[in-house]
Amino acid sequence: MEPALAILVGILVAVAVWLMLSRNFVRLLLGFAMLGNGVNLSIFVAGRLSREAPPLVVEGEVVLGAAAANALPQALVLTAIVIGFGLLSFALVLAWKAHERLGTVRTDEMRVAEPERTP
Amino acid sequence: MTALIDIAMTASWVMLSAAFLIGFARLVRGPHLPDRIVALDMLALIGICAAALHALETGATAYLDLALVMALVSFLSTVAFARYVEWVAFRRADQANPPPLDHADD
Amino acid sequence: MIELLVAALMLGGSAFALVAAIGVWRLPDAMMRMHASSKAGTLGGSMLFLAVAFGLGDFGTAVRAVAGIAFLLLTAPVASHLIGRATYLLDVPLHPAQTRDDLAGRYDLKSRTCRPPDTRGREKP
Amino acid sequence: MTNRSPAKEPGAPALLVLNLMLMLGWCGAFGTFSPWALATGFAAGFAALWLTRHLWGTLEGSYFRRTIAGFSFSLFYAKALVVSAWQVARQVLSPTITARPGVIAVPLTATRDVEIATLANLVTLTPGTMSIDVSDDRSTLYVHVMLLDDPDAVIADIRDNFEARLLEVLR
Amino acid sequence: MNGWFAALAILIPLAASAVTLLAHARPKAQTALSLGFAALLLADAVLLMGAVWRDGMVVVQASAWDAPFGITLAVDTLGAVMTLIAAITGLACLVYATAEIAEEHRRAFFHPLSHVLLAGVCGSFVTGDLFNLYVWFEVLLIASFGLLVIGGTKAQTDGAVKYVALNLVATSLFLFSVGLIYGLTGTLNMADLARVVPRVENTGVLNAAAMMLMAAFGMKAAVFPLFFWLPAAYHTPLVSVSAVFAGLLTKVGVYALMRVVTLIFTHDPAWIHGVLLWTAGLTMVTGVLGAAAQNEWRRILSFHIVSQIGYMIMGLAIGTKLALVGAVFYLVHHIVVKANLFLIAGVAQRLAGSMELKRSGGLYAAAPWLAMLFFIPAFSLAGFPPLSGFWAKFILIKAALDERGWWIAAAALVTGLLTIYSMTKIWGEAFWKPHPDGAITVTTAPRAMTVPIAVLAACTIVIGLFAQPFLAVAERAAAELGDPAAYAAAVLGALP
Amino acid sequence: MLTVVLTPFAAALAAPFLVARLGERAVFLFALVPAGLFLWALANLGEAFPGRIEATPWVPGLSASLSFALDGLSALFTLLITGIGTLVVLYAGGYLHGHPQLGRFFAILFAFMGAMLGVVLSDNILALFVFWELTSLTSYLLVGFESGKAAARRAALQALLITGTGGLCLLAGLILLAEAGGSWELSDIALAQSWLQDSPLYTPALILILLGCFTKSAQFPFHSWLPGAMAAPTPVSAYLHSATMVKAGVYLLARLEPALGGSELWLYSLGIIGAITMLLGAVFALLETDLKLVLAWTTVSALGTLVFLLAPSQEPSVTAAMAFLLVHALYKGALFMVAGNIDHEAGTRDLTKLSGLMRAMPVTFAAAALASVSMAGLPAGLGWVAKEMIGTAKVADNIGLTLTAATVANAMLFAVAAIAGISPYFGAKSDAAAKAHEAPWTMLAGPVVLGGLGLIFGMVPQLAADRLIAPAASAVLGTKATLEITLFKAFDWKFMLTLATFAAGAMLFIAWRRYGAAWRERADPILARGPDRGYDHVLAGLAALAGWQTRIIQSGRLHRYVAASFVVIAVMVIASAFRGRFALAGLTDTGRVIEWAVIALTAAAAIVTAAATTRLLAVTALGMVGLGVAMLFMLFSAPDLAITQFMVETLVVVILALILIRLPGFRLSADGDGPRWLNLGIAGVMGTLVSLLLLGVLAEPFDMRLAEWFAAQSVPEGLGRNVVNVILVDFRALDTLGEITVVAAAAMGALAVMMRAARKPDGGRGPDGGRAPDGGEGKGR
Ligand code: NA
Ligand code: NA
Repeated sequence: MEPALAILVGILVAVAVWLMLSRNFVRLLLGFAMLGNGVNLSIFVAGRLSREAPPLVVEGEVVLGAAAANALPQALVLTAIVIGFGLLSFALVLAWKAHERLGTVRTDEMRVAEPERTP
Repeated sequence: MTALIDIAMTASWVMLSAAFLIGFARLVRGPHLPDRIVALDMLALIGICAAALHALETGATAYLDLALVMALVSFLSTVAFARYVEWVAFRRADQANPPPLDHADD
Repeated sequence: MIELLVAALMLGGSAFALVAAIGVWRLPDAMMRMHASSKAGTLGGSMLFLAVAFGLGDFGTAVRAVAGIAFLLLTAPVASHLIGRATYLLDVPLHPAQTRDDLAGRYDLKSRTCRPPDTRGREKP
Repeated sequence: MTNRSPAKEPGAPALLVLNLMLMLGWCGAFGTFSPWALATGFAAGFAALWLTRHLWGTLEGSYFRRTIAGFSFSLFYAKALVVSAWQVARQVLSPTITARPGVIAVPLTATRDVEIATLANLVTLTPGTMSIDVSDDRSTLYVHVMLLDDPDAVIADIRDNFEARLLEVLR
Repeated sequence: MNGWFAALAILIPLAASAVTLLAHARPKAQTALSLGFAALLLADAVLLMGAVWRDGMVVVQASAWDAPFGITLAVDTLGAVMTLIAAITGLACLVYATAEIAEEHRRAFFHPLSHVLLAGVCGSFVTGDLFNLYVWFEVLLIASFGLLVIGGTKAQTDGAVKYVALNLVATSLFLFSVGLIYGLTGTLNMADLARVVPRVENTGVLNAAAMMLMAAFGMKAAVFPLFFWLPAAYHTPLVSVSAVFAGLLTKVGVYALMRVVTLIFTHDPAWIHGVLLWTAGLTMVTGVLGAAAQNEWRRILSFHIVSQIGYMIMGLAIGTKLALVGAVFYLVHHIVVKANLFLIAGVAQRLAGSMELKRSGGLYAAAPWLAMLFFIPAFSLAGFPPLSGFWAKFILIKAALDERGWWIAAAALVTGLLTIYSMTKIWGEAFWKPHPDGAITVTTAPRAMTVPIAVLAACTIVIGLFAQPFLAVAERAAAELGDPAAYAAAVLGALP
Repeated sequence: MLTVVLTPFAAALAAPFLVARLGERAVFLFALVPAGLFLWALANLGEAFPGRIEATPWVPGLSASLSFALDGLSALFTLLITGIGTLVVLYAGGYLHGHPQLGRFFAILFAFMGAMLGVVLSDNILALFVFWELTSLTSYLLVGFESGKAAARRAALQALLITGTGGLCLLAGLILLAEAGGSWELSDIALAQSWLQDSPLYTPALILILLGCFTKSAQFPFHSWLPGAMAAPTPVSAYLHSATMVKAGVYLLARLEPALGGSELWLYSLGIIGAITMLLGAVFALLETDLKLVLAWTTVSALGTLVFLLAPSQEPSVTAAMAFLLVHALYKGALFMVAGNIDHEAGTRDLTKLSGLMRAMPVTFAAAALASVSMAGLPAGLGWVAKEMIGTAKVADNIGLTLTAATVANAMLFAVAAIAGISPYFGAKSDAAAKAHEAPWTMLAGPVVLGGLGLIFGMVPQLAADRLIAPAASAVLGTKATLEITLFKAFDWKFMLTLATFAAGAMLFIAWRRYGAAWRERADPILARGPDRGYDHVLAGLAALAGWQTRIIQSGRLHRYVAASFVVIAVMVIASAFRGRFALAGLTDTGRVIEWAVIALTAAAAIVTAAATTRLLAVTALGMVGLGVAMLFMLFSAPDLAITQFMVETLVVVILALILIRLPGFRLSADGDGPRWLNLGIAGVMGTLVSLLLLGVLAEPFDMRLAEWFAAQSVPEGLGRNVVNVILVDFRALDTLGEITVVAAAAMGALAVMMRAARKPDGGRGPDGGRAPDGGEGKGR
């Protein structure tokens, strides 16, 4: 199933990129959330898939069964999910405050830091 | 697993798959905000069912924990969305020219 | 015996989940869709939890399965209550088959209150 | 919650603990903690306690009454849930949707928040009904009904079957 | 013992952020703790540098799990130097901040976030694990987000939106590349990667993954044409914040690029170095032209960061030992100088009332001490001898000419000239030109501001006048960069 | 010699403090510094050839050493630098009497002096370059000394940019020279001529070095900065821009003559550029009315002459160059100081307003007259000697054209000498002359001494010839040079030509008095198109280019930034992918219904998120994507991941809902997000690329080393059955530490965003966003 998931990742990324190209900051952030999903899934897939058993050592055993899933990508993705959440939630709060202070969430209307007049 | 369980399992997966797809269709179709929330709420419920079924299939109780967590947590998003719709409703009441209902939150 | 029970619960649960989905798709308005989701869905989920409880059989699993059922039973109604309320507040058009609506006009969006029917009011204790 | 002779008679919680201990003892004796063993253990423990109820005080000890009420309510409720789900399934799977929905105002007897909340939640999971909201003065529960042929019957059903039984368990 | 110095480079700032957070309700204690921990970090960085210099590369297997299984901290000379410079810059900016920030800024978690930033920066410099590098990048990134918005002005919010958005792109790219590389090699340890990468069969995929990782680092390093986030935001935050950013953040990207290009992606040097060379040239020129178009202190300085990143990339791209020496030397010099220029911009604003050159002036007459303090880093940046920037530029140009890289040398020289143009623009407008609103009344600044500036300026002079020891360090760092096998052996031991 | 070079720098450091302490009396103390160095140089004149070298290591890793060499050439320059330096220090004390920035002035002046000494004494190329650049830098500060005046600032910048450009070329040239010559020491390179000129690096090195020298010595077309530099205080003009710094280029040419000279490239570039500069300077001198500018143009002309003289690489011309170098330094220094005196005492430098100053400023006149005699090349001054030798040079190069050019230039300079040195003192008493009075003695010492020296050397030419000029020429030529000077040799054609030149000059002077104004009028439009305007155009062009580029690249529009980033990444990645094997993994199993369903659902939900035209649909669809991903994690044996994913996704959706509530109604649709096809294209390419990369990764056999190690070690070493957990809390605990830090910092950051500074409201403060100067109001709120 890895190839199918690889294509799904591509679709997620394409959608994410499309959203991130928007001039609406909230849409851009939706894109980032989507991109995070795609990228996390890609790491998961890149570490190869297993349907057999989760990486839990069965009671009484010492070594994980041979068919069990690769635990490392799971740990990596777990870290990445949480980190992505931290970034996204900050960015969402920023979007809220940006609207409050700049009166818009459209990035092409945000011209305070780089005003139109000065090159 | 005996053949009986095997067949039941396959049938169950098929039914859950169908449920996912149909529920998602409603999510997309809408047409109003509450319809979508109902759909998402139900999709999470089907997810819970899938997790429970997977626990049964693999024998790993870790998936039961997943189902449990989903049962608890999915509620939160429903609450948030319901609050969101209420707020949309309150705002519509203040608007002179509210947008059409299927675009109520625009 | 247990296996039969588990198979039945599994199939039943999945079937009710499917019914819930079909209901959400087929029923004509948001309020009715919620009936499908909250009733059939909750039953489906609960049956699958029970299936797990019987199928895996150990104590911890059973307790967790029961807890899962409890969560479903607790959260589903609250969710549908909140969505229903939101539906009413938003004034989503209801299906024409509607026979009676005691709630119509009871919500006041400005003061954000919900009044009882005009004929009735609980005397303050 | 009445407790007529607190000095001599153990209250309901103490009996519940005793019952659970008997249940665990039962399971220990059989060496299994399967749901089935637990259920039979609880039933056996309950029976043992009931048979020896003179030891624990009055015959109408609240523990026995409320436990039985709880079980019967659970059974009633489980049946209601199944029935309601079945009803929905029939509606949903029938070639044409024939539902005649409506919203009715149900006057409430229950006054405490927990009672109202529980009732509202239960109503949702039972056949054809779904609570939407409670009026701000908590006098009325608004209920959406999927097959609203006889509003008064629905109101009566809620009041007699649900509210009464529920209050029995909770009070 | 040496291993502890490496670990402490992460743990001290992390502890500092926790402690300063706990002392949030006590302003004085928080400030004192913040400075104390920054000093402690500096002490640790000095010890780490000493240890690396004395005993060679410091390698720690975190929690004693063998490489490549656990996370390895691996500090070579470059890592130690970068850590040291980060600690110096951090301390200088924190001292400066004590005079700059108001209570409301302090309450917005200035101190804890600053230390988180330092933890991220130092973590990036000491780690030897690709995914762990990603984690520290995120740590410094999120801290930079927080620091960027402290103060909450419109400009900050606007700048933050762009900064955040583009850095999120870079971050996702980084993570995706890590996933690809892990999928190709099954390992994350950089030393292990150095050994395994040549065995990869699907070389096209490897190349593409390498390029994507380099693009992610390039974005963090603000190279052409991925630098948009930097000039969009760096002129908006508190001065001490922008100084730390200016000094450290992009350098982490450059450091990471140097690390992976010299250690891991050695399989297709013609292509990778070729791409880097073009990037370097375009980065230099576009950055400096961008600066030429600006009329505000920090906007000018921000574009100059971009252009000077080009020099460092140039050294990496040429890739000879001398070129790497130049890149390392430039890195060190630039952190000190650029952070200082931002700090000076803050003082200039304090005295002249604005960072807009049009609305500034008269500082030469009113505050000769500031003029001198500006002159040193500014003309060091422009590459005038005998300041630090001269040697950096000289080495790189020599390295380019040695390899007959005519056009890149020409680009470097033209960029140098335009840098002079920008620095003299600031000098002419803010210092020489009379102030448009008449005389300047405030002519002094708090010692907490002037001392860090003076110390950093002194560093610039010392690096310039007594370049040999610094050169020796850069030479050793470059020699180590040029010997990936030794790095791998130090980390992995006798592993096949 | 290190001490010699460092002494002025020490004086520079001490100067501000001494002025603050002693006031203007410090000037006399200052004068002792160059005077002492002058004596040192005099004492060391003996060891002029082949020179003495002292080396101190500096940056051995880069072959930079503080090695100094004293030979005839550097001795001549050292004497000029320190001797004129002494007089200029005294002169400046008078000229800048009462100036508030006196201390700073002397600090910079001494820094310049040290740098200039460094240039002429350094044997190491790098050290030479360091000092060379320092002279540019100090010159910049001195030209802009009157920083309140826009003209001064412009002139300073122009000087710095032009000499800076040259400096950078020079650096490159020197690096190539060192490589070709095999050494960083000039004394070694001087011996390397034979192979150096065969090196492929010779031509680029020479061109670059010439660019450096020509810009520094104001050769055409880089001369425009020198007249501008007259914005500097007159002592600076006298010192830097006539006697010393501008000759650094000439010095370096002379210094490198043994190594680089003798080739055709050398001959023609020096000859042609020198000749053009010589003529051009003379012509422009005639067209100016500002006394200092007239002198500046004659300096340009003289520098052209010097370069011109160095072109042939033959003994007569080199000796002539050295003699003229000395003469010019003396008379031009004197004339500048005289000009300063007039400006200072009469209040103007405008030649059209100056006449009849003789009565008021007799000593000044005397000095001016002496200097003018030298300049004009009349027999009583050393100038005569120089002219004589120029004649020799002209013969030597055998080119009639340059002979004519030199003669014409000489005639013009004769006229200019009369204009600048004589005309202000005669004629009717002007308004300026009425106010004027003689300058203080400190300001007279310089011109009188320099003018007097010219006279002495003129009377006893052998004095200068033996002790100064011949050793210098020897150093340049690399062989012992001798020369015999007599005031009068014979009535040969050279003498006649010289006399004719004088006559022409005199006629030109008379013509200037009558038609000068008309010439100026006619010349103005031509002047407006000169290199000085060119400089402005270059700067304007640069600004326009910079602005244009920045508007395109740094447009301030985030969506363009994002699009550009993705495009660049895609292009680079695609280009890289083609450089190697790119096998793709194929589908090996059929999968299960639920897997396909979830995959389809997730993909569909993603597309719906993008296409959604209402906010809630977008957010709920995003929630569905999250759910789908969680389901995939679950289906492929990652329960912990699924739990985390679901919890996080739910939290995201909750936060989104809460945030969206706070934003007013805006269409989440793609309205205004254009160009749509381009965005779609970028998105499609990125998606395809990601899929292909991942498929490529999957085609690679997977290395299970780490996976197996974790599987084996989790229980015995990590003491945990959940391998993922063990990795997170033990094997890779550092990641988890960072992860926790990120979340904590995100929380702090989010709180920081929400805090609004208690400041004045934004607005009205332009691009720094209304951030108030923190000193003003930041504190104590
Ligand atoms: Na960054
Ligand atoms: Na930076």
